[in-house]
Amino acid sequence: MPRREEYVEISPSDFFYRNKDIAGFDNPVRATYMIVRELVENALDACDRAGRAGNIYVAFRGKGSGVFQVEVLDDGIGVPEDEIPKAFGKVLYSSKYVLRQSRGTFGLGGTMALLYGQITTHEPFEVCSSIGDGYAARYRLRIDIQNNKPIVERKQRIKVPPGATFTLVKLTFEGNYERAKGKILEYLKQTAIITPYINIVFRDPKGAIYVFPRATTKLPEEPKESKYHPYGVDVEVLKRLISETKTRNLVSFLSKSFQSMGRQTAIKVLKKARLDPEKNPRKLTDRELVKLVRALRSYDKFRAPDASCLSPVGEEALEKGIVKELRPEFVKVVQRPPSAYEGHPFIVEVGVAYGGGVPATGDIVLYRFANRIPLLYDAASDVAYKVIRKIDWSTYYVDPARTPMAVFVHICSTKIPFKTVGKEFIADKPEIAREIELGIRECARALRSYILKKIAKQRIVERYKIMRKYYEIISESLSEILGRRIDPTPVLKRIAKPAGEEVSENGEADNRENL
Amino acid sequence: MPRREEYVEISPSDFFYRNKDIAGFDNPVRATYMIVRELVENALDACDRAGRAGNIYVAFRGKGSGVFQVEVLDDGIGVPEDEIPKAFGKVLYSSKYVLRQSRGTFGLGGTMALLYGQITTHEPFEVCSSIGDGYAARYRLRIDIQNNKPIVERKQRIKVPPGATFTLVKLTFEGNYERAKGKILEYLKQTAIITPYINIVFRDPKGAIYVFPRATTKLPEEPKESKYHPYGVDVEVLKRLISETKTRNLVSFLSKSFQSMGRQTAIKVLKKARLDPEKNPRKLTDRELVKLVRALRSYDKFRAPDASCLSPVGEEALEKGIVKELRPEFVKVVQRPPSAYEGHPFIVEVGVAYGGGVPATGDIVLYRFANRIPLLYDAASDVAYKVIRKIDWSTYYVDPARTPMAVFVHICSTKIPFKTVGKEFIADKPEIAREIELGIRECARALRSYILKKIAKQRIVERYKIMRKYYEIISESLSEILGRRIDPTPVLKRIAKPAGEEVSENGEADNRENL
Amino acid sequence: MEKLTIEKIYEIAEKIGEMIERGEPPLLEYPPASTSNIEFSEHEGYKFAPKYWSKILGSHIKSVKTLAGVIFALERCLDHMKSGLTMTKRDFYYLHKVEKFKGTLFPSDQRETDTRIVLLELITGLSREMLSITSDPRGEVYGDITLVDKSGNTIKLNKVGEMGYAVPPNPEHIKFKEINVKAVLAVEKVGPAKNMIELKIPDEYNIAIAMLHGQPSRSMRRFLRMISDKGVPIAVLVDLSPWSIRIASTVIYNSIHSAHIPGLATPTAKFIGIHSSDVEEGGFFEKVSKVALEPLTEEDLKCAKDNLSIPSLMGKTWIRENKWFLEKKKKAELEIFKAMIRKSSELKDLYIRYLNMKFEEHLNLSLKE
Amino acid sequence: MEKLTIEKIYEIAEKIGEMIERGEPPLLEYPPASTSNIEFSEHEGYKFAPKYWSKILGSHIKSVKTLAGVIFALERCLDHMKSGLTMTKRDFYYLHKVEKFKGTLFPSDQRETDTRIVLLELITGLSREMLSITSDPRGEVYGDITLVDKSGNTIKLNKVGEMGYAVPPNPEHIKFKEINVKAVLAVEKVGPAKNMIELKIPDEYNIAIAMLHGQPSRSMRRFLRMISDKGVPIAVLVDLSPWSIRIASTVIYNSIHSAHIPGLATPTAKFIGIHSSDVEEGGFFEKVSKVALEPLTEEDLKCAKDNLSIPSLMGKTWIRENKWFLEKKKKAELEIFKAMIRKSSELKDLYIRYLNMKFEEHLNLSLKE
Repeated sequence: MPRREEYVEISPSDFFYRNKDIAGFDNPVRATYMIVRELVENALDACDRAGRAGNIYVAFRGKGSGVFQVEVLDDGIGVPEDEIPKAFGKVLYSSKYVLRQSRGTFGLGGTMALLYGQITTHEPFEVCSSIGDGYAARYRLRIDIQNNKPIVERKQRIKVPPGATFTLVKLTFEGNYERAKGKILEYLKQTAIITPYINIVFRDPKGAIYVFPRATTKLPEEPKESKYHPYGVDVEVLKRLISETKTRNLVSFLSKSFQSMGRQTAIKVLKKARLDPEKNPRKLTDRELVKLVRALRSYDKFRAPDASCLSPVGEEALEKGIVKELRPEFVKVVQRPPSAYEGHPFIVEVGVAYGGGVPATGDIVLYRFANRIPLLYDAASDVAYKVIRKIDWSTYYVDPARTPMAVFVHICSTKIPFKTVGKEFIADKPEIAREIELGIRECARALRSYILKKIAKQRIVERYKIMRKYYEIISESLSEILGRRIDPTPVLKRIAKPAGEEVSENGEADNRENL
Repeated sequence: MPRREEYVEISPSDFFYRNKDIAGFDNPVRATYMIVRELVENALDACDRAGRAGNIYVAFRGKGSGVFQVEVLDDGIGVPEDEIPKAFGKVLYSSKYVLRQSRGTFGLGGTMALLYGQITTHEPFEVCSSIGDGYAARYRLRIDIQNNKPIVERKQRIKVPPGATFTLVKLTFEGNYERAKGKILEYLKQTAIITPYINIVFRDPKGAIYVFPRATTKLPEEPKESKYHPYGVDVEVLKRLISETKTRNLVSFLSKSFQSMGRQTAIKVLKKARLDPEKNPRKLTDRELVKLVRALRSYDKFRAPDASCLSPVGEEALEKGIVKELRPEFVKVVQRPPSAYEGHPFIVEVGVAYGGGVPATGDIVLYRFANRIPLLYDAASDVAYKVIRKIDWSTYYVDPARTPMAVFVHICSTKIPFKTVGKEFIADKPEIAREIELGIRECARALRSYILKKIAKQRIVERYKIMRKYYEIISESLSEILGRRIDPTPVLKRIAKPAGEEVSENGEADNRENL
Repeated sequence: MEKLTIEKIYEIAEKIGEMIERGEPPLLEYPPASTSNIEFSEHEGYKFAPKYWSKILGSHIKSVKTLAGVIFALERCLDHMKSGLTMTKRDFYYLHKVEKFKGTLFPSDQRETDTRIVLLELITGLSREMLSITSDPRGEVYGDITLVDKSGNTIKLNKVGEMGYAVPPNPEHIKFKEINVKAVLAVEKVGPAKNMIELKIPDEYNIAIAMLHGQPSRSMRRFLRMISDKGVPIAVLVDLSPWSIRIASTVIYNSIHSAHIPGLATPTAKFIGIHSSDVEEGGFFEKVSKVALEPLTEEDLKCAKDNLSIPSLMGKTWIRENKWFLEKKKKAELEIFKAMIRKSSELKDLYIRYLNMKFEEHLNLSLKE
Repeated sequence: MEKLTIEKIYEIAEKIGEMIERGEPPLLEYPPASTSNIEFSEHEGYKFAPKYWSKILGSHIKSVKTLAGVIFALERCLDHMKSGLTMTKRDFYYLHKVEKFKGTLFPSDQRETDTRIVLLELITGLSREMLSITSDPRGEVYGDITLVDKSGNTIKLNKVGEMGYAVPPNPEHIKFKEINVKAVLAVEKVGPAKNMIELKIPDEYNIAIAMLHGQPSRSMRRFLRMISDKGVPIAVLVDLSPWSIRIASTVIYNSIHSAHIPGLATPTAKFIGIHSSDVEEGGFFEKVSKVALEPLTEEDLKCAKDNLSIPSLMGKTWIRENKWFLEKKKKAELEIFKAMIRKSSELKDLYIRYLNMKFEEHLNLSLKE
């Protein structure tokens, strides 16, 4: 008698609901921090997309017995009225599923925050947003978890000044602010470093206000949507591109659909794949698709992936961010040229700050950022940590155990190789490790010459003083032995200024550099 | 002029396709291992569900340039003909989304393996299965990733002997067997330890055959589907239970829907929540739902969760598994009583093996299992590793640096607290850590008394020989000093057999115990 | 002396031999060198006053090895004494490194036989030197003292070279013939002691100088006690450091470690310097003490802390000195005299002034008379 | 001797003084104690044969401290010599620990001034003892030798007590009056040496015994050389170990470390034992060597490996001995004589047999005559 198992389908929101721990919502403390982070990141993305130096306001209100209401307001691009329910109330629905750098790679963090609020308090959440057409749409929403669908409880329109764009999200959840507080403030501080053009105001449940003012109004260039690089392609991607193309033959298809692919290159690739350049891409057999993918991947003369879809912070802006939050004695920021791993373009920005207000912890303080998001957990598993440990810092005349020192590593990419859905640390890809190392070493070299100059200038001044002291001893002892006075003046005059060394008149060296 | 973002929905298979690395499919070596593991785990589950000591056959065939065909055949319960396409070709569709211990908690590993094969080779995969009704259904399938739907390319029925049940999965993928080989064999060896009632045969691409024969035909008890424990409930779960119940009032609802909840208890809980016991559960307001959840969670007199839904291996079987694969000098296995963390029941089984064929690595070899799956990666992050490190082994007369020793930790639970989707290590839950420690300490105590007995028996035999030697020296020296012979015989006779100690006739101690 | 030792050995051998012949498991009792068996008084220093006794029982597997070791050792000691020979601890160790002791008394290392030597002392109540086991001697004495030692020669300790008389490992045999010094100055370090001899201070001021070379050897301590027993005052001059107050107190009171050996303490000896008051304001070394003091090292500091629990350092003076180390975290060395002078011709006067001051204060004796 | 030293100091001071007065950065050249400046021959041992010279340049900020340190030290040495005083290395260190040297010559620790002492030796070509800087002396000599030392007394080395004459830090002042021994036996360890004296071997067989106490002090090495210069054969008896062949070779050839000091080697001295052949089959200690040998420790083995690159151990005998250590990984100690006997009355005969055999073989001299 055959037995039969029962088979069930579950919705994506149900899946993530059942496995909320893997997205970082595994306990009340962590969830409190994650909610702030996910909503602030969406707000930052909205500001970036609006193309202006935006403002973000985050406010907590305690409702008793561990329940909090959190409100996040930004003056970013806004969400269209008709997209609001799905954008916030449906998992795997987002504006982020394009080949362009954005903060939430998985596109589900914001909805997870709302879902967490709902399952802990059963309260609906509110979204109010305007895209600048003179009114704002205000929704009260819930998520139908089993069906991954938003439920609109109430909706209204509010008049706002034309051109005003904003988004306000308000949700209630059960959490633990007291124990999450440290991480939240550290997150906001580091966010202020990496997005120095955004003004952030934070109000905690006790009414204390923390302001992270902007240090510049200049925005980084907005990332562009980009075509695929041939190395990043598999059969599935190729099929999707073919289904979307309007071209009629393989040469045009390849040169239109891919980066760094002229007609000449396309012909070479097709020759490699033994495919007719005139063939209609839609007519490729399964076997031919595979051959084409292999040819695209093994052709070794493509330029590196186009990085115009990436949006690094920029050396000047990052330096401003660091100076404003840490006030170091010395700082150097380097932006590495674009590179790629596994077909994904990336840019590494590295900074080194030294002395002054850098926190003295007895070790290098590592600030990690990915697509302008600070990474706060699991630093020791991160590729940047491993790179720093590898470097012999004594080469650069610094002793991290004694001198306060901070290293900043920002990676931007269309695809950050996170190791977990929690997005906390970056995998050890050799290409990325290499760029981080080169960047750090360039900063460290600048730091070394700063330190060496500082030391050299101090030295010349000291030299004469020391010489004089020793010749006094020599003179005294010689006089004692020989029984007549030996005057050291003649020799002192001679050796006070050796060739190639100069003493400045007042003997003061100028230690301020790079600031 | 308002700007408008473009919003897109993606399917669950598309989501996991884009983020395949988080499920462990991040490079060809790891993917090769993961494919074997996911398919073997599905096969093991199928055998368990069939309730017999099953057989699993895994075969690799090299197809050139890194392409492999892998076939996994089991004589388990089989998949019903009509469920085959979705069960294998649709993400988030599975027979595992119930409250019962099973190997693939996320229910998506098998489909991920097939998806990986498809995107690397664009080949369809084959499934052939029978549930014992005299014929097998044979499918050739692909996955429509964008829509998360199976595409049936071919289907046929084949006659098979009635009662014969089996599943055969055959897929083609691009991978790296050579470098994955070590992990795969280790995985199969450990699987043979934890499922000693299954016969596993593995054929590698070069035709070499590895056999892991069964050591017992006795199966562990099959896990049962269980009701929710009140501690494991949130608003979402409560709503689902209410929508499914046939009861008409809260008392009946609670006592029928939850474990360890009699009418008396239900009334107490409702009193705590200030709810009318006679109220129809479907009529609860949102606010009342929240109150009920809080009451359920804060009531502190429930019994621990019911563990009948769990299926530990059993002390005898696990011992057989260990003995057959390692041949140690001593082994002790302990099954801890059921316990629970955060409302999820779990059982810990612990084994300690000593000497004999245990690999000598200079440190304790830790074998970790979760729901009868071996865990091979990231041992150092696992809770069991931390427990072992905490223990002062010298208390138990063992020095892990000198004596080959292995520790086995098996956790079964309806919800294993993995830290990553890769399912490689278990989070540091205090309840679990405690059970592991108690288990290990019980085994270690048994090991200690084994070692002590062994030592004691050897000692008695040696004693007399030693005494005699020393009295010869004493006699000789005394004779020298006193100038007359002092004969030691009288005293030797007296002290040869002290009270309470006995010498066995042949002087041999029996060192074999527990084996 | 020797006769007593030989009798003791016979007595033990007889007792054990008889028990064995009676078929009775032999038993040796001895007072262990535990703190409860040691008394301390300012007047006598450390003294062994057994209250508790341990047993070596021939029926216990662990004790029988000890018993055999003790009996064997007694036999060898007796043999050496009869030949007029000494042995070192290493020699004693080698006596056990013979073929027939494989698996029994063959020692794993010298610590094993060294421990046995202490046990022999406890069982017999005699020092190991009396049992003919000596260690490397250390220390010389210079001054107008005449004695006869084991060599049989009559020796004048200011006529045996610029280093003076090397004290032998076992001074028990020494007989004093003539003592023409008014005091013995025991100096921790050779450098300053040598300088005093070079400056003819012992000759001109009629004192003897003993060079301790750091922590004094048992033979030097015994020698000082023997000369003190002749009525000669003893003065102890050491560094100002946590280790050096231990050195001074060992000369005066003996040590816990060898508390069970009689005759090693010289309770009438006086600790004359360097005291903390010498380097403090108004002290003898005041003018250089700001720079010439050395900071205490980690080990020095640990030593000072450990000193707090040493019975012989519970007296007022010792506590005051030790407290100073813990507070100031500084030390001074005898070389500080060199930091006081610009010309070496000033050194003699400096020593004389210091010693005279200290002798008057502590020995009630004028150096210059 | 002293006159030469004083002249050397004046010469250096004059030269530096003149350069300073001329306004010329002063310059001191000296041969560094690098291996290229050291020669080795079996006939003379280590010899300082400068080929390369280093400079201390008064115009370099790093050199000027060294220059000042050297000139100051020369002045202090001169002063001590004039007062007939010696100083220890620690004294020398303390001379720098004065207020006015803060920030200049004030030493961070004694290593700094110790290094300066070696530099002084290299610059002046004299030993530090000649410059009045001595270290703790170590070693005694017993036997029928009569000498006068710095104390001015006439001393007979077998009439100064059972330990013999303590060799002073600077034996330069010693004058030999009468030497009535046919050889000097230098023994590494005190234990066996003391036993030989106790057994009256030096008295009855007319030899002197020098106790080295391990690696011999410079003063002992100088003393042995001085007595060798009087025509007395020297025999060296040490453990059979990687360290002990270093001890023997240091007596005979001096060491690289003090190669720049003349008069420390005694190339006519003979290494008479213990040799590996003594413990091998047919050797003197054959019957006990299976059990009485000790295994080499890690450090011993490292020492044997390091011996391979020591120039003075390149001779046939040394290579043979060292190879034995590396192959057998064993050592034997002088205490092995004790493992050879059952009764201590056998010891004297054993020593005599061994020494006679060795003296005949290596010194061409019969002990018994």
